[in-house]
Amino acid sequence: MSGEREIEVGYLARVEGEGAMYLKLDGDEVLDLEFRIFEPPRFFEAFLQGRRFSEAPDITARICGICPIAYQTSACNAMEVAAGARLVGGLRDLRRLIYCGEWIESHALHVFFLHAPDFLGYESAIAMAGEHPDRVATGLRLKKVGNGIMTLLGGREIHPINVRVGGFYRVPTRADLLALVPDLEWALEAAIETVDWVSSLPFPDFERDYEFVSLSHPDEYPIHEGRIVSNRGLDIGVDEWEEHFEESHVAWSNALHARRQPGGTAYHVGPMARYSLNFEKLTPRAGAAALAAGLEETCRNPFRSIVVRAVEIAFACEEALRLIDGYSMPDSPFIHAEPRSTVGHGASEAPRGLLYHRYTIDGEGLITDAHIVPPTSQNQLSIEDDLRAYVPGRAGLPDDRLQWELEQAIRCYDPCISCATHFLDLTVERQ
Amino acid sequence: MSAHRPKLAVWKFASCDGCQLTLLDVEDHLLDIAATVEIAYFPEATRGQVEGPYDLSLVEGSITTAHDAERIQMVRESSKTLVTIGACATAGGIQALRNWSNVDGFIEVVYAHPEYISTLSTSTPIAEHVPVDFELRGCPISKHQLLEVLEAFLHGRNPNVPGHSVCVECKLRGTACIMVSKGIPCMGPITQAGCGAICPAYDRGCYGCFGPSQSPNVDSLAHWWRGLGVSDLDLVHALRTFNGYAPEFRQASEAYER
Amino acid sequence: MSGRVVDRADFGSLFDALIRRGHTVIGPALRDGSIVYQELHGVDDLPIGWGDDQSPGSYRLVPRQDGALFGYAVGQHSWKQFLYPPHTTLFEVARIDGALHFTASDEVEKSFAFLGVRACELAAIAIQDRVFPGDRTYQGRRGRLVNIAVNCMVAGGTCFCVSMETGPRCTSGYDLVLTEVLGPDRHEFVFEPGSDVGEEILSELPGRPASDSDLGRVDQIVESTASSMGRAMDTSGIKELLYANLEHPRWDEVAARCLACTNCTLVCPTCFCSTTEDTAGLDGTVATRSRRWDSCFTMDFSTLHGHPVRESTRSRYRQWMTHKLASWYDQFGTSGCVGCGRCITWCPVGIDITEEVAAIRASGATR
Amino acid sequence: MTAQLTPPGPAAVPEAMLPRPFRVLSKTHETDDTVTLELASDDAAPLEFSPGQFTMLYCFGIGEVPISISGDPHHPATLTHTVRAVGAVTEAIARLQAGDYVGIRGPYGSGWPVDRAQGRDLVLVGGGIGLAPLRPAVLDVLRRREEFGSVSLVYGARTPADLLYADELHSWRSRFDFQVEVTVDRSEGGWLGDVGVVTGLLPRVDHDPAGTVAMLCGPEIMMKVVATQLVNRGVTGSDIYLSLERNMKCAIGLCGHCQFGPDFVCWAGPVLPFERVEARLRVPEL
Ligand SMILES: Cc1cc2nc3c(=O)[nH]c(=O)nc-3n(C[C@H](O)[C@H](O)[C@H](O)COP(=O)(O)OP(=O)(O)OC[C@H]3O[C@@H](n4cnc5c(N)ncnc54)[C@H](O)[C@@H]3O)c2cc1C
Ligand code: SF4
Ligand code: SF4
Ligand code: SF4
Repeated sequence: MSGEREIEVGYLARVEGEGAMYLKLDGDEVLDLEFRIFEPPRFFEAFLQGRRFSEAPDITARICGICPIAYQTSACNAMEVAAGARLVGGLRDLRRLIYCGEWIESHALHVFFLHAPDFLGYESAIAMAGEHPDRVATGLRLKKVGNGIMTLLGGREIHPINVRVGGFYRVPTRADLLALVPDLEWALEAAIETVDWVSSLPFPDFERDYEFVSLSHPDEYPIHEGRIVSNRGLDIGVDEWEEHFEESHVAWSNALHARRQPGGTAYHVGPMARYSLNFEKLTPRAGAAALAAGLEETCRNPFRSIVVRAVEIAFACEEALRLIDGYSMPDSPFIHAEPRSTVGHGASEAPRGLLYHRYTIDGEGLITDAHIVPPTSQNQLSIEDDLRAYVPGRAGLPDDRLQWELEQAIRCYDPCISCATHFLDLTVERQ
Repeated sequence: MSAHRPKLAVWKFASCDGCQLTLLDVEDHLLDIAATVEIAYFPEATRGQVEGPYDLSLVEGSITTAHDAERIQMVRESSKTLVTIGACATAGGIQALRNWSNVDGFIEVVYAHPEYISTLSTSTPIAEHVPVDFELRGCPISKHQLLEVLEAFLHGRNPNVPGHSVCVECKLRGTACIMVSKGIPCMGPITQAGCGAICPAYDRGCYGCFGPSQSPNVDSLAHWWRGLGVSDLDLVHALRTFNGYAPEFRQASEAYER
Repeated sequence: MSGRVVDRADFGSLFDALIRRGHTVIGPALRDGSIVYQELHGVDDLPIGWGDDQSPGSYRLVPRQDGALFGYAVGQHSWKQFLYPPHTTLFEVARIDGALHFTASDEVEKSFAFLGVRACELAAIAIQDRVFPGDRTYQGRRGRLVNIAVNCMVAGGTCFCVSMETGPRCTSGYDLVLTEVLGPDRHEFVFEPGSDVGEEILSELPGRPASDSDLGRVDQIVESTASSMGRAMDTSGIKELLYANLEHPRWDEVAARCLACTNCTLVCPTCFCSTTEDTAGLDGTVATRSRRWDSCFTMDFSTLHGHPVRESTRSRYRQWMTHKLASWYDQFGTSGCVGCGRCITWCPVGIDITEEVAAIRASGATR
Repeated sequence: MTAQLTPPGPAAVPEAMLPRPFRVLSKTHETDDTVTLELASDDAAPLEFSPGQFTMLYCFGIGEVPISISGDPHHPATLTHTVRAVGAVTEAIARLQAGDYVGIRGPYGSGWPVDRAQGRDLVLVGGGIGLAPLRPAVLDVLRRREEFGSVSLVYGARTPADLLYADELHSWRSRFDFQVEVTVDRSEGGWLGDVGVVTGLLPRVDHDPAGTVAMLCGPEIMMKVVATQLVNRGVTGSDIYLSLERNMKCAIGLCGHCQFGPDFVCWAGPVLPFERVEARLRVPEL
């Protein structure tokens, strides 16, 4: 097929919000490409100004109902660092454990409900349930196990109420946590089986040489804290983020685009980056499942991120079991952490990648300045580059097929909840 | 149940997606729901779309742009029953904090090129734009209440979604009042029930995510809070979160700000 | 058989005797900074060595030096949650080929032993016996109940049982009553039976027969408690007083403070109002009707033709107080208030029923 | 020392909240929003009742509401209800078809003191749906008409189309021993009768005030005005009866919702003498 055509995806819905895609082709050549995010702006950074530092976890949680723990954790980290406090022992375990819950829930949602239907040719998991009832049932149950952890530790699964700067309002007893074990044991086996299943899906032959960026921790697979590293030699503290990254605002999008500095290049955050940078820190069964499923220690095919997510579900289950096993109830549900006249930086690994917060706090403990960089902003350039590279070999596809494949390429990033590309209102214009 | 399955649509305006995720979080009933209603439009879950009109529309999010103010009219026209879900849709949400500020100033804080952003100066609940058949509160909504509303809709009965205070739920679950027994400031007495009184059970004062209860006496509670050592600034903050623009909270916070 | 004195060291044998009889023992325990009623498995589950400090809108635990088992007044919980549970299924109904098949709820018939019931609480149970003669759940549980009462050794800061003539001495409605006696070198319990079952249980406890001096000590303890009531209410002609003052300005004054949060009614051991809820699942084949605690302080409570009869907080507070202290007499031949003080302590803004009555009495019409 | 209280054992208490299944035999549309249903239980056991009593009518999965019995007390094998659709449950009732099932508990409450009017004059005043609970009293009285003095019915509705039991009203009106006065708030469709409130018709009623028993059912405000007017005409407060309405969940004095001062409307009422409630009716929001 040759000649110019425009592919316009009018409502790419949510990518940490609502988005759209516009593509102009001339034969194999991409003339123009915009991945637009037009989610109405909600101005969190602005109205955080003047609020008390202790309110940041609850307020920022409302940025995203899909990964509130990520927001709460990054905000708590920033405030605790600013106050010179550090969670240790049982409190640290609980912070990591509730995050495992979010990973399990969010990844199960993505793997079974948002991504797998693409590979199998269904419009939704509900449609898929007809011929694959067991898969959908497994997905639902895995999601529920993740939600169960969040509900026990957080009070509820969406916008948990029990997370605060310095720890928690109330901590569970050992017996409370032990009640989670049977479900987690089931979930671990189910996740390993899922790794095997998703690795058999048909993947396009597509790899790119990304700069992967994620947290890294000397002893553990990164979830809730660590240094920021990349496969191009970056190794910085979270407080150095602004020296190495930059956000720019483009006309077509309500989300800011983040780039590496210097150079202004794209980079990639999320499960594939975490996995490739931290493979050796995976828990034993998760790591073995990855290898058995034919993943190498580095994965550069974004479509295979579904396998990486399955591996991370297995990891999160194994890690949760380990944390519960070693848990002893802390004496106090929180530690004292009251930042004054200081700046705090915090980061954590949201299910879909690095989430960075920075706050300036005044002498009264009020926030005077806030800066939040969600994973999808950071992946935007990478997504656009993927699309540019993906189209040429497939320009011959009929419009509807091409559209679906491009949606799928975007969904690989799990941009918040991939509903993004479920909301396509495609118009193709041939010239 | 009749052979005709009612058509369900789920719409999103300015929001965090948490309330529509709640529909996917009813894991034990999701497939039953899908069997009982036709999920005709729900981009978060399916790329398929069925034309309206829809028997039941769930609307998440608040109105913050001129485009959305038009879009909600279209949603209303294509919906027989329209139920708003969550604090954004029922009270303007956290983003309604802009309603007390200068939005241009807000844009400059977040965006380098304010001229690229088009937005209204307010975030308003859906009911300020179109008639709404039922408002389901919460930030986020409770999945039990969502299921209850769906069930009630299917059978044509009134949903059991009472407008009384969170205190009732504290008592039903046997939590000893933390404001009385620990002196922790709690918004439960002026907040609508629905969550199951989670916060007090976790040693935390309710922070009002279900919005004002049926006849909230904010002044009396504020007076007691001051006695517990809460400053007027913190009182204003407490009232101005996810439901800050709900009339009863708004009027009180504006009075205390003076 | 009359009284018997059991040493602190042998107190556990009471649990043994109750559990042996197949009872679930319910009693006071420490939970989350307050004393609540829940299932107990042994003496160590009691709030040993704890007391409380209560005032309008405030409750704080305070440690005692004497290791007393019952050294506190009543807390937020009352026994009604066990006899008249917050949620009850009334019936299930299946729709089969259009026809309806109703099945009465099959709530497990619990066999409770209440340990630590105070005089005001015995009075409250006696009142609910009159309210619920026709209630299956209540009567099913009530019929199997064993009541082990306690004569209070301290009065709480909001107690006024003396005014309501319900305490502090337990006079009826118990199977066994105990008085905790603490001295420099003694920690004993004087038990007195109130029924055949009580006698039977008592005969299984180790100890010695109570002497006149033991019983005298009991009198002293009860008298000292009676003389240290935290509150008082003048109840003379109270029904007429309130009926004559339905339009008293004090109702507006209290409405300015009242949160209409329902706490006073839900903690009250005699309040009994409930509402119903219906469900029929998603598929609508089996429906359930259930009942849950409700309160005259909610708007929905009085809804008629889509509008509450009692829209103002003033009218709701008035309904509650006049029901408790006036119309209850007409309905059940007794006061609806036993003077336990819960509504005062657990009102989040400390509204005090005794103070409200006094205010109306001070300036109200007399008839 | 006192003996332990001995409450009745569990077996002694019946399940008072358990309805009996009743089948809809027929449905008549009275007005746009009001239907009359005839019902019978499958075991054909009659539901004996006194005029003025009500049942709790349960609609599958939707809820249960108090509804007065509007049928003939001398034919208890058929249970008759006239229901105006105003909300979830009553709308569901109005949608029922012959053959559908509902649940019934009752009958409950005090009835009209029909026998008290023996040998005396009887004035019945109904407004809107309020005629439904008066109908059993009318049917009872007409069946033994000779036991009473003058008998009259004053009935008001919003419009002519809102009049219940139109045919029956017509036949009642044609009797010489029964004075029937009907009025509407708004005249429509060639209505030639009276227009205005029921109180306007009272002076027309032929009765001896001192020897009259009156039975009133309708909106509370209407009953209050009519009762006061009757008292002014010389009827004693203890001879005027009102059927009161309050929210009800149980109808057996357990749920607390229907309290009106000291009375539980569900068992002391719904029919109460004016004398007893007069002062209370003057207190707003009681
Ligand atoms: C003793 C008595 C006899 C009655 N007899 C009749 C009759 O013969 N015919 C008739 O059409 N209506 C009668 N009513 C009124 C009827 O009970 C209400 O219209 C009905 O309860 C409304 O319920 P709903 O679910 O349709 O309305 P909604 O407005 O959806 O009501 C919700 C709930 O509120 C309560 N409620 C609301 N309005 C009333 C009310 N007026 N009375 C009691 N509870 C209420 C009920 O619990 C109801 O389920 C009678 C009421 C009483 C108290
Ligand atoms: S803890 Fe809060 S919500 Fe619960 S009873 Fe007390 S004041 Fe009410
Ligand atoms: S207790 Fe209050 S703040 Fe907490 S979840 Fe419930 S409504 Fe929200
Ligand atoms: S009214 Fe108050 S003092 Fe009286 S019994 Fe009830 S809670 Fe206790």
